[in-house]
Amino acid sequence: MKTVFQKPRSLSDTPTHYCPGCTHGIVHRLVAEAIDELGIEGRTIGIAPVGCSVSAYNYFNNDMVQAPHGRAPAVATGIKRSVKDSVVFTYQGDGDLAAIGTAETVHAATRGENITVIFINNAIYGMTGGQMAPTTLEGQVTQTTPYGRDASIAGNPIRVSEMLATLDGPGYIERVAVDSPAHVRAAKKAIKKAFETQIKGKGFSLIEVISTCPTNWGLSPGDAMVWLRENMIPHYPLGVFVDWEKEENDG
Amino acid sequence: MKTVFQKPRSLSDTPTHYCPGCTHGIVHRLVAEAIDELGIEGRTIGIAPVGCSVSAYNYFNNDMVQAPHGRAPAVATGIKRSVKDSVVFTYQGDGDLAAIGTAETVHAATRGENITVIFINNAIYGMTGGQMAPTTLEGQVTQTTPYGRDASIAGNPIRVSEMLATLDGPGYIERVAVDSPAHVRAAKKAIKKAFETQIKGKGFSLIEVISTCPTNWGLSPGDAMVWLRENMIPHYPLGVFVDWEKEENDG
Amino acid sequence: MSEKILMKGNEALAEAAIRAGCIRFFGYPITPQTELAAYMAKRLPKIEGGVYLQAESEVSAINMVLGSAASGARAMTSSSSPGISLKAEGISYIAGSDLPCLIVNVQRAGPGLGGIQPSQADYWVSTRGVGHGGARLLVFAPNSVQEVIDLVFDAFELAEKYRIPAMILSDGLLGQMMEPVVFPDRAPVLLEKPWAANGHRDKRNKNIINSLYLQASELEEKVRQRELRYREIEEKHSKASEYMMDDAEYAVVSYGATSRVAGSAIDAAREKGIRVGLIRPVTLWPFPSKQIFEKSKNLKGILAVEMSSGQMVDDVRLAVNGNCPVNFFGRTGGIIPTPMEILSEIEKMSKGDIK
Amino acid sequence: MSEKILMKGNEALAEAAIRAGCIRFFGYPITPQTELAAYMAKRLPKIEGGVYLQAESEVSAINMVLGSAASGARAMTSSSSPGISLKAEGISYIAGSDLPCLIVNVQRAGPGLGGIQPSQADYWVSTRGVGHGGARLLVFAPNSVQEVIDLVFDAFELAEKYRIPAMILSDGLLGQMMEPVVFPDRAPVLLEKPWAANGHRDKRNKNIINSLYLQASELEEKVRQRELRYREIEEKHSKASEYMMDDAEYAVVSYGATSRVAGSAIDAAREKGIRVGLIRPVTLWPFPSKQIFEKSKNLKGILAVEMSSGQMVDDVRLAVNGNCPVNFFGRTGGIIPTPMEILSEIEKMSKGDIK
Amino acid sequence: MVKNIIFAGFGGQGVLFAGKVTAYAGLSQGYEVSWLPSYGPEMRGGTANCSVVIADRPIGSPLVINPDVLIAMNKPSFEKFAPLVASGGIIIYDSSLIDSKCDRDDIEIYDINATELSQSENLKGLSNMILLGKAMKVVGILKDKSIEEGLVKSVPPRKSELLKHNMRAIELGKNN
Amino acid sequence: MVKNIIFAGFGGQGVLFAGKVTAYAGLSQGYEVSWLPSYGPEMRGGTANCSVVIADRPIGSPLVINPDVLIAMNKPSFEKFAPLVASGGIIIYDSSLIDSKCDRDDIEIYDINATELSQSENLKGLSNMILLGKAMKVVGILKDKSIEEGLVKSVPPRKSELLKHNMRAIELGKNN
Amino acid sequence: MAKGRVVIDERLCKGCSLCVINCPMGVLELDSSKLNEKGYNPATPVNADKCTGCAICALMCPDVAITVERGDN
Amino acid sequence: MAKGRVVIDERLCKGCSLCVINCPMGVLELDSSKLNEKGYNPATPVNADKCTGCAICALMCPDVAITVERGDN
Ligand SMILES: Cc1ncc(C[n+]2csc(CCOP(=O)(O)OP(=O)(O)O)c2C)c(N)n1
Ligand SMILES: Cc1ncc(C[n+]2csc(CCOP(=O)(O)OP(=O)(O)O)c2C)c(N)n1
Ligand code: SF4
Ligand code: SF4
Ligand code: SF4
Ligand code: SF4
Ligand code: SF4
Ligand code: SF4
Ligand SMILES: [Mg+2]
Ligand SMILES: [Mg+2]
Repeated sequence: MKTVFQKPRSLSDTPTHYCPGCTHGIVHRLVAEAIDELGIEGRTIGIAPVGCSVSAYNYFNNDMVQAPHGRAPAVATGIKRSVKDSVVFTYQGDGDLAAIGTAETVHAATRGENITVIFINNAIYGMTGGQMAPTTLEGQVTQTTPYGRDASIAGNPIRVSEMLATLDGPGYIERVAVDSPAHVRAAKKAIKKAFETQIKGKGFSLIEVISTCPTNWGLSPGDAMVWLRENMIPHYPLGVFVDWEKEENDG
Repeated sequence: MKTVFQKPRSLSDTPTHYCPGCTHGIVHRLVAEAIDELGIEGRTIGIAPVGCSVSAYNYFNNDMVQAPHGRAPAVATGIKRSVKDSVVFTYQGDGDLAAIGTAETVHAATRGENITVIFINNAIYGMTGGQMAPTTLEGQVTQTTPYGRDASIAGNPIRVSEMLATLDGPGYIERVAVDSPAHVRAAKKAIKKAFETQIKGKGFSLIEVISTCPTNWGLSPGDAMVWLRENMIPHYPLGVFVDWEKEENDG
Repeated sequence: MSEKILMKGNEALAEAAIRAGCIRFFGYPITPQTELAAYMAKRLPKIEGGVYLQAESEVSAINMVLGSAASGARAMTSSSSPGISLKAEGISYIAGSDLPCLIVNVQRAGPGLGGIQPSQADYWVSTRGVGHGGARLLVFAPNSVQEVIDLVFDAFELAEKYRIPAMILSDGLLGQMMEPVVFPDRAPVLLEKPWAANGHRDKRNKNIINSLYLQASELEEKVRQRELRYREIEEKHSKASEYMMDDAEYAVVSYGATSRVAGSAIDAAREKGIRVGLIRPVTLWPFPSKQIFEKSKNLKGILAVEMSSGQMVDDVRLAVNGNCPVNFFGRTGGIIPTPMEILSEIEKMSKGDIK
Repeated sequence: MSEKILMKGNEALAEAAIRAGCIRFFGYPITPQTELAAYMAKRLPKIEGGVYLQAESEVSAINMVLGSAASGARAMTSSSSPGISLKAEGISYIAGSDLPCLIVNVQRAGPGLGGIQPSQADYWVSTRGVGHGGARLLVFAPNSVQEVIDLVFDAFELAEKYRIPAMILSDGLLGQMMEPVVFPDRAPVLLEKPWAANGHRDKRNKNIINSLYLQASELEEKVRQRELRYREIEEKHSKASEYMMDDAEYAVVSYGATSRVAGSAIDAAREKGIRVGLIRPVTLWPFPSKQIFEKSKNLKGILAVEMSSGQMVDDVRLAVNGNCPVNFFGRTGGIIPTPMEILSEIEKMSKGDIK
Repeated sequence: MVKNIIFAGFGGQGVLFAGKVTAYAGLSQGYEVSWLPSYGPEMRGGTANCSVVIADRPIGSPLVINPDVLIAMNKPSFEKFAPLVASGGIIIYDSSLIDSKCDRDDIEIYDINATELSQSENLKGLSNMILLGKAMKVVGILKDKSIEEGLVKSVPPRKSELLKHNMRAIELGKNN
Repeated sequence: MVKNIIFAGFGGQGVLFAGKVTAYAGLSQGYEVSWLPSYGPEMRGGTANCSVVIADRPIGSPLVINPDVLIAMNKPSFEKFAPLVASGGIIIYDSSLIDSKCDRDDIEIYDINATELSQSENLKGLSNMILLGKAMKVVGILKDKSIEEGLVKSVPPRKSELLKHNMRAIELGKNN
Repeated sequence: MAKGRVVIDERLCKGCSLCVINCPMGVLELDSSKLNEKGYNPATPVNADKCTGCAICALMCPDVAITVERGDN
Repeated sequence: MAKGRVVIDERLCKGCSLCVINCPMGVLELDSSKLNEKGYNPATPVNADKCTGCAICALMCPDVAITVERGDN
């Protein structure tokens, strides 16, 4: 028998603190696999956000920096500009990236900052116990939209990938999901491509991963996957929004 | 003889502190004309930004609030939500709105906050003496891009109207210019329509006004108008990006 | 409601604010204040004119408060330490624009992301003016859930009377704990606000809310006027409670949650025959300096106890001005001192082991 | 370059930083510090590895500094009062992550938008830890363009030695004025930074830069370690200069730009036969408390002079601890005190008109 | 009288709720009470505990460090808190989940197979109430009526149909 | 010796530059010098001024409030600063633009039609240097050579062709 | 007689020339012989008789210095 | 003999069932008779012989609790 699946090398042995069935774990593994396959662990620096993945610095084997809430792209910029051959990624939730960190996200993108952003869109503030996120769907009940999100009061959910795709700086933007084996495989490919975009110096790359938060959605991990599929993907269609390769071929 | 043109009523008698030929003055007047024509001065509250128009509170006759740099949309939100029948507008420069205020702008827009934003895009930080703005063009020399803006270092200029048009909250977004009589007339119409959008409760409205900063561009007011036409409009095409009326008719 | 009910500090604060007439809340989630916002999110949509808005950030939230307050509304926000740092600029603007409002800081341990357990390490930023330019906040430090309620009313009323922002300086312990409370039959005092920017309605001259004064002399005059109000506030509104101070030779000075533990320590010390009492500042700014100064004349020593590396102790020393030795004991990182630890410090002090 | 050249304080600071080995600058424009950034924007693109980046905001700029410092680079940012408020959270994170860096505050008058004229009203936020959690910055207060240069070197070196952020507390006057300067032949001391997160290159274990410690006991231990370093810094690195203090009966305590004016006032007072001298804190944290305490034993009175409503005077009083009366004179709003005003206060003090 | 109590177990076992019922019961008997949860990132499977103080005078620290009464619902909690119980104190633990020993002889230790009981008695998820019942009997401060009142206050009105199951679980605890 | 000098006029008239030349001239004679501009939002048409101090001992305040020497290039500046000139001080003003009177008899007042001269002598924009020349003659501290050195230091190398025009303007001021 | 008439408030004028540049009839010039209080050469009608009262000058004036009258007589 | 083999690290398993749900062969179940240190019922192969070694379970496991082997023999 040959081992066909095991823990990637760049993932540490520390068990994660994530809730059972939380997809943060899946995405961590995908990032680690991409780092392994590209052989870049030694020059990779990751930025942990504030959010459930705040302790991501414990889970990756590359150097890690923990950023203030929403500021991961700015922290990443400081590192990337100071260590020229580094590979720098941020790992951020929807509150972190699309609420408090909106300016940092938009400007890292428009600068074409040569970093990779892994964006976990789970439509909720997981860590703080389930408040509305900028990506919370209309009607979705959260701790701070107890009667369901009413867009006329609480605003409309943001489609981050579409918004950033209007800018000139991004080299690669794709939205993926992790609700099924096929989607997880596609997510892996996208994440790897994002890192390659950076390594080739093609500018800002971002992978939006439609994810679950079983705990704060109040669903079992399995049901959360179904909810994701039926509710989130229709509002957040999967696909590639910017692709430097395609542009180079087309142009 | 009949007076066919005079100072609008909602503009105060205080002479402005703007430099000779600065288009801030033109846009102030257009806003005041719209307020006059709609008869809303008594219930209008304006928000002055930080930027050359910081003292706008001296120039309008309606109630005014001076906001911290970039936060005018948040201040406007606080007012609009507290005084239900008010008409609230912000008047912001490109640094204010599209750099430090990016998050406030994007989120007021996505919330569909029922306010009107007058956005003066002059491709520079006027007040602080001519530093790069988020809308500074590639190659443009400023105090902080002394060798011309190099997008690969200083980032690409942002097209704000296009970016915000991807969101669900805006009711009206148009980009206009004030370099010629025809454009000024169109700008006036757009500004009025933005206020009407608010009055009718159709959501967030924003008019991006392509403007000049003769002082920091180092050009005479007349030459600045030509530079605007030849350099800015090609990068920032004029037009309507969101129109609730059209959507209602189409839908 | 005169029946006692159990309520969390965070929730009681929210309910008290609503009863004090504050129905405009702008916030951003952060532990350990989340229950406060959640409570508001439930209650305010059901109240006519009620505004609950989750902003995109603390920076935005405080500026929404600025706008709401500028329009004459009673407005508030709540957060915890890192979030308060982000509000610093906005708070300085609110102070510089002479606007009243309420800011709640349910402190957690820092610096940086720190931890989420209780702390009192934001004393300096709260009392020395959070943000630039040296403006002041009224700072209230309740030590029980019941007192939270009472001080919320005071906070709004003094804030509006003097047109300055007020802060309730709570902490994770006080915010998370439940205690029995009774809501007082207290009708909020609402002043006219002829200065508010809410639309002149063609009935008055325009109002301007502003903190910019490019002429230094004008700005200095503004600052001077404000300082005069500060002096009046210091004169009239500092507050401290005392426990066992009548015959005390030693005093513990401690505020907020920590003062409760200190109270237990004092009971234990008294049992051992040590004549020690407690002075508990209820307002941190204005600090009850006079009261402490007067008491210090007859004391052999003071022990300041905080959940920090020593911040309020500065104000104690300033108040005491050399009258007697001032010692310090603190725990940090989210650790709540125990009565035994404090007792042991009191014993050391009474034995002269610490000066 | 040993010839004296005229340079603005802001530009001299920038040049000094570059010579001190800091070629990573992240900023956001604000008056009256703009020349500093403009200078960097001109020079850094011409230097190998040099990074000049105008961030989208002060919040972003300080976090870029955090990243750059985390990667082991010498990094800096500069701003003025409102911008510093916005950096508060980031600075607290930098302190909590034990990272060295340089933050320049070219103070202007506040609170709020305030004005753009010189001020010293950010003393509190600078010395009491800008931001939550009670962390400290090394705070240097030069009073001449030449001293700006010298202190920039010190700032970087001490910051890196103790892994804490440093601040140069300048003001509009010092930033905008030109004076003759000579750049010293001083090679920057560069320490190894084995803790830096710059990629482990398969040669060492991973490095983590972090300020989160969910276990209160762990966080307390972190805080305790940091406080030990603080004590060492207080012991070794406080600095004040004295002028005419040998036979002084009275002292003026004043720092930065204001201390120059105070110097003129002292000359004038000496001409009138008043035995007054100047103690000028060069480091504001650590504050030269011991030096002032010792001096105060033989003084009849102290006059603290600031461009604020009175902030440093707290530290003077804490240092003096009742040894002699401490008076205060300040101007605000951007107004620079005149020698005559200060002289008149000195005279009042020497006549006993103020205590 | 001051009783310092700690309820401890896995998140989701209802330790906070049991504490609240106890605090309300104390309140209805006219005592001073306080309730303080451990708090933090809400993640399933973590441990949770709460401090409850019942006293006849103002309560100092609401945080209990050395409990007079420990109600332990899982092994890690038992191991963490048993050594901290005040001399003369009491431990009540769920023997279905905890097999640890505690060889202190200065305290009283009671056990009850609460989880098993709850399953066999069709009271799933109410092992907390079973333990509470046992504890209240052993400690003997709170009256039956107070506990019932505490329950009424703690169960949201829309879930009042759960009251009787809770009461039954408490009874069960008292009698086992 | 301490000389407190104010140069004042409209923005764009070169008052800051004139001050810088003066400061450098002082420096080249070995004096302590300082130069401080009024600053603010850079807008054309505002007034601008700068303080220059030249002294043989360390300079206290670089901000001049009561100048020993005032060089006034427009009417608002003249009106603002003339009353502040120290007793025994000197005013030099541009009589092409300023018609105000100042009836103080404790100071010396000189005028020169600098703007007219600059236009007639084909030295447009150099009325500042003409006034400076006049002032230096009247005040008599700085040597010709120092002023020239001051100019060399103040004019950026890429504009060095302007040096001779500046020198001519200064000469003109000295001789009128 | 001209169809239109422009009145320029010299106090407000900053001499920016935008009216001059945009007037289709060449009515306006800056008056280099005058300097207003702020130090600017104000605009002034030099070909007043050609004025059509189209108000384009006023439309482009950033300082609301121009009032325009039109004769329907 | 089964083509594949899964090894589940019970220490890491959080009993989320994602592997159970996604295994195309119905190989896995949670073991309700066991409680690991963290209080979860760990997953365990109940139809080990059906395992194809497709690694889908591991792909979906958020906790990297599963190692998969495949026999090419
Ligand atoms: C300045 C600041 N504001 C707020 C918080 C509190 N906080 C921690 S995590 C978080 C949101 C996390 O949500 P998200 O980014 O979506 O990540 P998730 O937990 O869902 O993965 C918030 C608001 C904080 N730590 N700092
Ligand atoms: C927090 C803060 N940061 C920076 C500044 C300094 N500042 C004043 S105006 C301005 C930019 C103005 O540019 P823009 O918004 O484009 O307006 P304009 O002057 O061009 O009309 C800046 C950075 C400030 N006052 N406050
Ligand atoms: S709270 Fe939600 S996002 Fe956070 S670890 Fe749990 S399931 Fe995942
Ligand atoms: S600096 Fe530019 S934007 Fe500001 S007033 Fe002058 S011309 Fe207008
Ligand atoms: S109204 Fe028309 S024609 Fe008359 S001056 Fe103005 S622009 Fe010229
Ligand atoms: S456009 Fe207005 S300000 Fe400009 S020159 Fe004409 S009248 Fe004067
Ligand atoms: S490897 Fe495939 S068949 Fe085997 S247990 Fe996993 S998912 Fe099922
Ligand atoms: S997916 Fe992983 S954690 Fe979940 S039950 Fe299966 S083995 Fe356990
Ligand atoms: Mg999330
Ligand atoms: Mg601009």
